[in-house]
Amino acid sequence: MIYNIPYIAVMLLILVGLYAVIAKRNIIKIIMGISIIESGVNLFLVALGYREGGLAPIFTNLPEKTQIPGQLVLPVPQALTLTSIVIGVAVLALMLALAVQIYKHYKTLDVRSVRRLKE
Amino acid sequence: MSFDVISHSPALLIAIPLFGAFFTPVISRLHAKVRDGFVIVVIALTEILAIFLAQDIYTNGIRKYVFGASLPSLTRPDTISIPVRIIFEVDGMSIFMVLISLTIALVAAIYSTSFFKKEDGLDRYYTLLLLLTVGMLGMELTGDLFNFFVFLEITSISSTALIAFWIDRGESLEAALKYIIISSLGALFVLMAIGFLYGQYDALNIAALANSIQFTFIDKIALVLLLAALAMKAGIAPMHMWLPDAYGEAPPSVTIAIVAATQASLYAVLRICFTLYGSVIGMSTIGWLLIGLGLLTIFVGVTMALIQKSLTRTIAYAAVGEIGYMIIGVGTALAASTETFASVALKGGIFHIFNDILDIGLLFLVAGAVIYATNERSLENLGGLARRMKYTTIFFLIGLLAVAGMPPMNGFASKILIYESTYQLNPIISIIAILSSILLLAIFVKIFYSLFLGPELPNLKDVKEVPTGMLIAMSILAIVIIIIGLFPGYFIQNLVEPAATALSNPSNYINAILGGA
Amino acid sequence: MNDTSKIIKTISAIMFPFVTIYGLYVIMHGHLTPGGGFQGGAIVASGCALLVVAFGSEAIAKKVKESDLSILESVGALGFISLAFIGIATTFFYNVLAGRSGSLFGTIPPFGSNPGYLNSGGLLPLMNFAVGTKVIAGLFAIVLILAIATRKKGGRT
Amino acid sequence: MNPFTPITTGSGFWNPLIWIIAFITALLLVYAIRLFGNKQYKKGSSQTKPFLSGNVAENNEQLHVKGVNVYWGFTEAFKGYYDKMKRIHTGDTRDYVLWFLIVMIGLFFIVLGVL
Repeated sequence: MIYNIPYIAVMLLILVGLYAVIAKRNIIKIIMGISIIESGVNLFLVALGYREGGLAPIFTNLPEKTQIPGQLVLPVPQALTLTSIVIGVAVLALMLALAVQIYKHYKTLDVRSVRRLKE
Repeated sequence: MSFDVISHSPALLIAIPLFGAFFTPVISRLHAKVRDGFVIVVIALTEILAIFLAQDIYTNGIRKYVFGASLPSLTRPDTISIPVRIIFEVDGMSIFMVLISLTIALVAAIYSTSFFKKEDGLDRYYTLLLLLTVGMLGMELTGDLFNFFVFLEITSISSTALIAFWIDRGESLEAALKYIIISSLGALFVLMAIGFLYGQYDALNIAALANSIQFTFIDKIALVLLLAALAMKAGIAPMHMWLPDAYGEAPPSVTIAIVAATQASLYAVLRICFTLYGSVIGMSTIGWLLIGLGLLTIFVGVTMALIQKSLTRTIAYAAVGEIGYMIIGVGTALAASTETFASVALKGGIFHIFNDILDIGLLFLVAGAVIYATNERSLENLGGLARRMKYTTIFFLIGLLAVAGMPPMNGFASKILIYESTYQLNPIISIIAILSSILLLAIFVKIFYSLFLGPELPNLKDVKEVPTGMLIAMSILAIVIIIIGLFPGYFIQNLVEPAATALSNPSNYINAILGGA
Repeated sequence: MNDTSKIIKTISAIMFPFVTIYGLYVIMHGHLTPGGGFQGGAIVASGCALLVVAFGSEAIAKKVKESDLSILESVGALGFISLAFIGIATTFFYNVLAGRSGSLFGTIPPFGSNPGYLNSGGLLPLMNFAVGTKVIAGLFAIVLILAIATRKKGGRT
Repeated sequence: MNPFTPITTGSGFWNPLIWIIAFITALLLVYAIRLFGNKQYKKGSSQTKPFLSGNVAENNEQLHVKGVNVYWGFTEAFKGYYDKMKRIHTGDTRDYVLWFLIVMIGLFFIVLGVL
């Protein structure tokens, strides 16, 4: 049961993020919602690779007599997470830059007012 | 040491545009003309490489490429049971999409050289255009799910920046923000699905996953996440709303590249339905689901196109409708997997991917020419342009006939395959498709009338024909449209048939990776 | 306009070299310990962000041109792709340096727990340098542009 | 290989060449019929002036029907449908996300329930 707690946290993070994206009006808060969802997905990936009592898969200064790879956690999900974090930084910077520019043009960050394009 | 270009070409297809993308800011210090020529040369070189690779694949079968291995085809070193490293796997369907994307990217680059004159920041524009090309090609070439996610994000980031290129227009920024929010959300769900699949089968390779997929409860969840997110990226109703915004507000030279990126998402839907979940039995339900969504897409897209006031938004809604045709073609193939008309429907759907991007792309380029010449995109203020812009009018007429599926243009050739095969599955599908096509014709006749016919308007007295670069780009698409329209059988046999065969035989795709080194 | 206090300016100026060195350490040891080009680059760029906050974006923008940063970014990316191209005779991204004893970064470390051999990894440390260059330039440019864009008339940063 | 291969669809075929021949024949036929036309028709007389329900147009621009008004009758007839569609297309980013989630939940119900 205790090993399910990360997955419950993943679920909660994604729901909180979705709530922020759907219910909040401020563009910055919507962007924060996207970021929270991304953290949830990243946590999900890391939790997938965990193994009970596992060590970090780094050979430098690993304790002696470690069973390799039996005692190490899976490195692949961690690599995936790192890649996804890097992508997340790029997306976040882009979204914030757009928010700044939108504020210049619309004089507001309220998403209900940022809808010249409709129908 | 002999250097075999063909065996390295899957990697070079990515590497050359990527190198070009980052070399563009450096080379643009010389002169703007040098930079434009450099970008065109880079894309043309990649296209030539893709054509050679296509010939090789049609004769020798699937080509795979393992990054960083001691042999390009070494998918499973030693005795490891699952493939390691990032693997590119190119079959008939992938190379079909690659050829489409590169043709469109080439046209977009040629068009851009004369479309932009006054704007600054063009170095970054070309960098992003090349990056967008890399993203599309990567999505189509890769045989690895996580790698697919990375290229998906590259595509959406670069297309967002390109949509917001006219930064002094508030509408462009708004469209870009909407696009990045919805597409990054979709991409996160794709990543989650990849996590589900990885947790189950310890593999990220599409072939390895397809080989061991059991269709458990978790696999179904992953299927739903992947389908919903990628269908949204492909612009299927009712998740199409970002698409008219993005297509309508981006510079038209970018729009056609983004249409190609949308097609790449559609390719991913096909790859997931046919290859990844290809061995699962109950896919006919998914087929009916796709047919339903496709009909909704056609109907919503075409009816909404009728009431638009902006030229680019009208074409964008028509593009939404056109996506529906591919989806019903593919859905029919899934729903009637054993019938003889399933392969006809699949061929029609795949063929329509190519035809749609040519037709819609030509219309967007014409819209760009109108914007360039008049600085106006509202249908309210346009009229009588045929007196000033002869060639543009002719190109619009060709695009109009093609997109509405009028014989003898290419749109008809693929639509007749879709009509006749869906009619055998259920006549109602076919009837709705034909009626929507007629409505599409009505819409574009309206645009043609209000844009090009009628008396000369006082605010458009000093309009001139657009420069040669734009005319060349438009004429490339127009010529291809007419050639495909006149010789559809030739193109179906040589391009579409291998793609359809590759999709309907997932075991070939799996065996190429798993069947020995 | 800039109204941060003298304490903030002085402490930031003292901290900046340490942050930079730590970032470079993370880049350097990317093939041995957690971290690498992106993480180390992000640390260095956060040091640059510290300067932007302390001294104001105007003062920094006078010293560092955004176009220079984008050129540096391109150079980093080009370096990465060129390193990948080195192995094209075998495969793209093939690690030609690894396993050649005597060459740069050529040592093969023993399997299992070890104290960490810096002179190993083949092309990977070089790729980390390239990525680090790109990330430093890219993130610094992002911070600088956002700081300039959000600057109000009369206010700071 | 013969580039003039027709497409076969299982229940029919499509060959553009036949269509072009038929089209040219039809054009010739139309031209022939046109030759039987009324000889009294003259250009430049009031026969060729546009008819605007008896109103007199002051200048050429007023004759132009704007693109948005061309299908006025059609949109008026389907007013109920179009009002609904306009209400759905709000242009609000959050609604885009909501539609995405609705479709995803719908797919969950169908795929997990039926398959």
